[in-house]
Amino acid sequence: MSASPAEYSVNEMMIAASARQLEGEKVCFVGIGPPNIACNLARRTVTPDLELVYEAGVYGADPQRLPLSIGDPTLVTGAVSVTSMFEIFSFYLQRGLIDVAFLGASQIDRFGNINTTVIGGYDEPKVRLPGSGGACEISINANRVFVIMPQSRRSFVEEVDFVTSPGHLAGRRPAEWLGGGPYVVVTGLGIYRFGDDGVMYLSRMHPGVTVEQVQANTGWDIRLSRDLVLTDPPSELELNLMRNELDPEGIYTR
Amino acid sequence: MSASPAEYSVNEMMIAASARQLEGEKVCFVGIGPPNIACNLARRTVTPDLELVYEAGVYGADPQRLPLSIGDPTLVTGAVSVTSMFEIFSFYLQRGLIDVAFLGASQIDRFGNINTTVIGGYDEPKVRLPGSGGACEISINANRVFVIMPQSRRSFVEEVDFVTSPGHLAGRRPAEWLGGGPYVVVTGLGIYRFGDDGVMYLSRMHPGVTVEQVQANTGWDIRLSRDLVLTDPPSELELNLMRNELDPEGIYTR
Amino acid sequence: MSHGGPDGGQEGGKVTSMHDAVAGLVGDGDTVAIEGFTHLICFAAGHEIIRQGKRDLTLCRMTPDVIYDQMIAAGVASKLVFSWLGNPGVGSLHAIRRRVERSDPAPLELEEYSHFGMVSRYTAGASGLPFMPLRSYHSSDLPKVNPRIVELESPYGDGVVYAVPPLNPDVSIVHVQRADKDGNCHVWGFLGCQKEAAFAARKVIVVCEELVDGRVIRSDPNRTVIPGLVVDAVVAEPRACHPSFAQGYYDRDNRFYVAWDSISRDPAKLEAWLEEWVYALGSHKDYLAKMGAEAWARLTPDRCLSEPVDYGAYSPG
Amino acid sequence: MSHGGPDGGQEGGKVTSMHDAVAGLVGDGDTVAIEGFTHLICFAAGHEIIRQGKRDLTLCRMTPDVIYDQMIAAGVASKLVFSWLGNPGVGSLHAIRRRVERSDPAPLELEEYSHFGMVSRYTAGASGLPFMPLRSYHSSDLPKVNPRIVELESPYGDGVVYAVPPLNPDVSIVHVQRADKDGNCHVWGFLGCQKEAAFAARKVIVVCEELVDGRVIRSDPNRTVIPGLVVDAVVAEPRACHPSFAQGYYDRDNRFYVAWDSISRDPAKLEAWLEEWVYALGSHKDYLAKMGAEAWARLTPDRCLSEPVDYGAYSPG
Repeated sequence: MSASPAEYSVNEMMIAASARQLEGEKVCFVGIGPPNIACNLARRTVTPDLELVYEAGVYGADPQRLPLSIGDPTLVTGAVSVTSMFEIFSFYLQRGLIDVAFLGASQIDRFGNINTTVIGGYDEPKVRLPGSGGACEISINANRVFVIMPQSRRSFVEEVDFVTSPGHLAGRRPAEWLGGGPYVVVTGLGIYRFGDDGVMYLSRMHPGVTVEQVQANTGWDIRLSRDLVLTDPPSELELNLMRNELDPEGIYTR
Repeated sequence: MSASPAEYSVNEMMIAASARQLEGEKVCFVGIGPPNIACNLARRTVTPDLELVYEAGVYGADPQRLPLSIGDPTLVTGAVSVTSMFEIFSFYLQRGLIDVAFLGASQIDRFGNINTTVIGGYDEPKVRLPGSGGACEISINANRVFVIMPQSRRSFVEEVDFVTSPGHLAGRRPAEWLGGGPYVVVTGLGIYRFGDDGVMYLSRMHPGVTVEQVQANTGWDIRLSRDLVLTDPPSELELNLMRNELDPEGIYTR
Repeated sequence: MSHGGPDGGQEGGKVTSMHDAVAGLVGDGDTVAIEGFTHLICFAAGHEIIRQGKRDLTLCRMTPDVIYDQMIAAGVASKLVFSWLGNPGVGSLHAIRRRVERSDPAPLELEEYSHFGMVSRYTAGASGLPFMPLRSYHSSDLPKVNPRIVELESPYGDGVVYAVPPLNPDVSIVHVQRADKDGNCHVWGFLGCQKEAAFAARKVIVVCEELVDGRVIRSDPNRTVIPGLVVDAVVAEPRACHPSFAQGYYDRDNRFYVAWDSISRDPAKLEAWLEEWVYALGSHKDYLAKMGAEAWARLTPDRCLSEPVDYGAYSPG
Repeated sequence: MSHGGPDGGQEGGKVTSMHDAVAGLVGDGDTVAIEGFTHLICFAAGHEIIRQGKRDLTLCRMTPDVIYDQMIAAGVASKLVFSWLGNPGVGSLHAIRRRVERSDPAPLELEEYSHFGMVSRYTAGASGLPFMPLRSYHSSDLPKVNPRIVELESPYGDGVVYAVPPLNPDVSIVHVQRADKDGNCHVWGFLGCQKEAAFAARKVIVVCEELVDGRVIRSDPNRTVIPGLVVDAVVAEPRACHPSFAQGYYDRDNRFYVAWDSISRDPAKLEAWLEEWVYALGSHKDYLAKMGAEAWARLTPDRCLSEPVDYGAYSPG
């Protein structure tokens, strides 16, 4: 049984769709907020053996509650391994052991280049954003990058104000980069993938969304998959887990 | 009360003299064998607070028995810190935290350049020696290097067959090297220091040794200190500690 | 095992008060790192720096967090070296944003890296290396705005990496769970950059939850993250990380992090908060008294002990 | 806490026998590292490699130690990568010396570093870096005989360091005190390069003193030195390090190290030793039975337990 569009929020759809993308993945570098809920939802549905890596220094976390911060003590107690941040970045990420990593984005362009640094100029920013954190090296070294972000003309832009984390550049990544770059982008409207030329295309639309709506919220001429299909709406199981276990206060899902 | 020459061995004199050189030192990188006995003797005499660092990964060892190997479990139990070898070499040695380090030598020249690699040519060695171990980086990064070694025309040579660990080169060490290089050499015959030009000179002779004997066991014209004095013979306390506590089987001292 | 608080019989060594440690070791104009990645962030040290009116500091931290928002609002710093600027899990640090976006009330110089860049800078500093190589920054705009991030060809001809320079703070302040009077420290849970920041610094202040006998440290030498060798002062200041946390001792006070958002949006409210919770108090003990004991019931976890390990007693054979 | 030996109820996971681990993962011509710096040297794995008649291996170890003298005498290797070649605390490794000094019975190729160089090579390999910089080798003859050690200018114009290339063994074999069936490992005492060698390798065999429940590992995640993520096989083989040691489990058998000197001086005695203690035995269990129980009384230390730490139980609040 699936819920009808009225019965779930845009964020619930986005997170459920993200979780399903993790099927078959083994080691996931988790960010806080929606990625964290998506990963924990995936562990309870499509991929129970998913190992969670947090940049704070954890491999194999087994959180007993939903961590609010990326550095919550519940990520430590009962984990497989806690190590220095140098080792997480060197021995896990840079060694190529991370299958998939989640990134958020304030702005993204058609090549998956991501800005989380500033809106406006760097020296006189209109809005000062948090900056890279680990995103720059994650985008270069993780085998596949999954992006979760809200979609609008302000976030899906023709040109990002600042490249914090490189995507497919203008279509080609140098051979010495370990990772494959952005692999999928999940928004409140649909699921995007990248062609061989590194350009983003709409792969799936969420129920109730139209192509016109997608284009209206994209700052460039969006390319469509030839076999564009609809995302399945969140299942009752997915909704129950999000609402009762993973985010009972609805901080990220409502 | 001091013992007369007949009452102690050459090695006991050498080790007692080495231990006294540690007065005022704080952090010492210890090698196995005579250096290990000298350091533990110093902790019981001239410098009770000397902290022992072993390249196997120990800072602040408190051995309850004399370790035969540089990696004896008694160096771990009750130590202040046990860490990876990468950190011992990076965070302690290369960071400049090692005041004094002991090295042995199969051959040494007047500039304190040390060979522990081969006698003869590298590709067709007459004798294959152990090689560097940590000696090469110790000689470059420790604040002061103390050398303990037996002295003869085969060990005090005009030119070493292989420079494993650089000393004062031909008189000058580059500014980017952290450490000061060889500071003192203790043998069975005397104690040597280095002039401003990086050349070794005889600073003290052990009791019963003559200058002729020193020269006969040196492969170059040895320079003498203008105020050459005699080493004090091993004290009863030093001898008792070596014979009853530190090396009761006499492996290194007899 | 005998624990001793600051009044509990652990005399001598490097033990001192937070006031004296900060007064003696932190100077105007210094480069200061209060590290701890979400965990073990020593808020009490930051508050003491504010109280003593230090000026013109260069503050370093991977994640400036709420404590640097407070310190920068209080005017102690002219420059920030960092890699992620936010209130983790909540949103923005508004006092810092005002200074960066509008020079309000004064400009703040930024020197910006990624997390791996900052970690590598501390590691190079701790290792006595002139640089550390890493695979990051390719085609990012970060090197364009920070000329200290430079390209470097592999000497084996197999491609390009980037380099960052060492970071050697004048003073690093690190919080730990257990220390002895000589500054030998046990740390568990997230280690952040506490070790690297300590080895990299010229002077180190250790603040601990518990001052323990040296025998406790020596019972588990593999747990020793920082040796007293690099430590200049030891301050026993329990609960000094609130609203950050100390694994096994107290939880992160998420309510405070959420509440800070509205406080820091409003300069007047922020100033009033500093007045009430920092300037008007003499020490962290006053802060704890003002918080009241009840808050800690909510923040104190149940016990969850590690399995011990056997080091073996190797005596003369 | 529930321990389980190989027959003790720990089914599944990556658990296998030493025979099957070596047969399945070590191939002729492979680059193999059996690491462990004086501590945790897995002699039993070396003996199994000899028994299976592997050939043309490139053997890597900082300190070849007695086990590589045995393996090289048995003819399994054509090349040695190392930094200190000796019988620690005793003297020479005579079988290796014969091959190096007199090509007796065959030449042995050497690739030689210093300890820090080898440590840095494993670290570069574990870190996915094309090189690691270090302050060593200046004016030493080592770079002259090993062209892989190269000079490198700091990109900040502040001098020259040296670089070494990554070492990525085909197979690393590491001994640990505790592992669970997935290969998550607790290690204490000297850590050597066990972690770096494991992360650097393409395939990893973990040999453990005790196969423990995963809950034991998870009770102390900061003690986990190697995660199962990089481990391919787990072999429960108690006392597999003799005559090396396992901290807290058994002492170094110094008598054996001393005795090896006269055995290895004489090729005939060495061959007889290999016949008696390796070829004639089917497994390490046979070796232990042949040693007899009495030897272990001398080698077993008294207990000396670490103070536990409290991780705290942080449940839904």
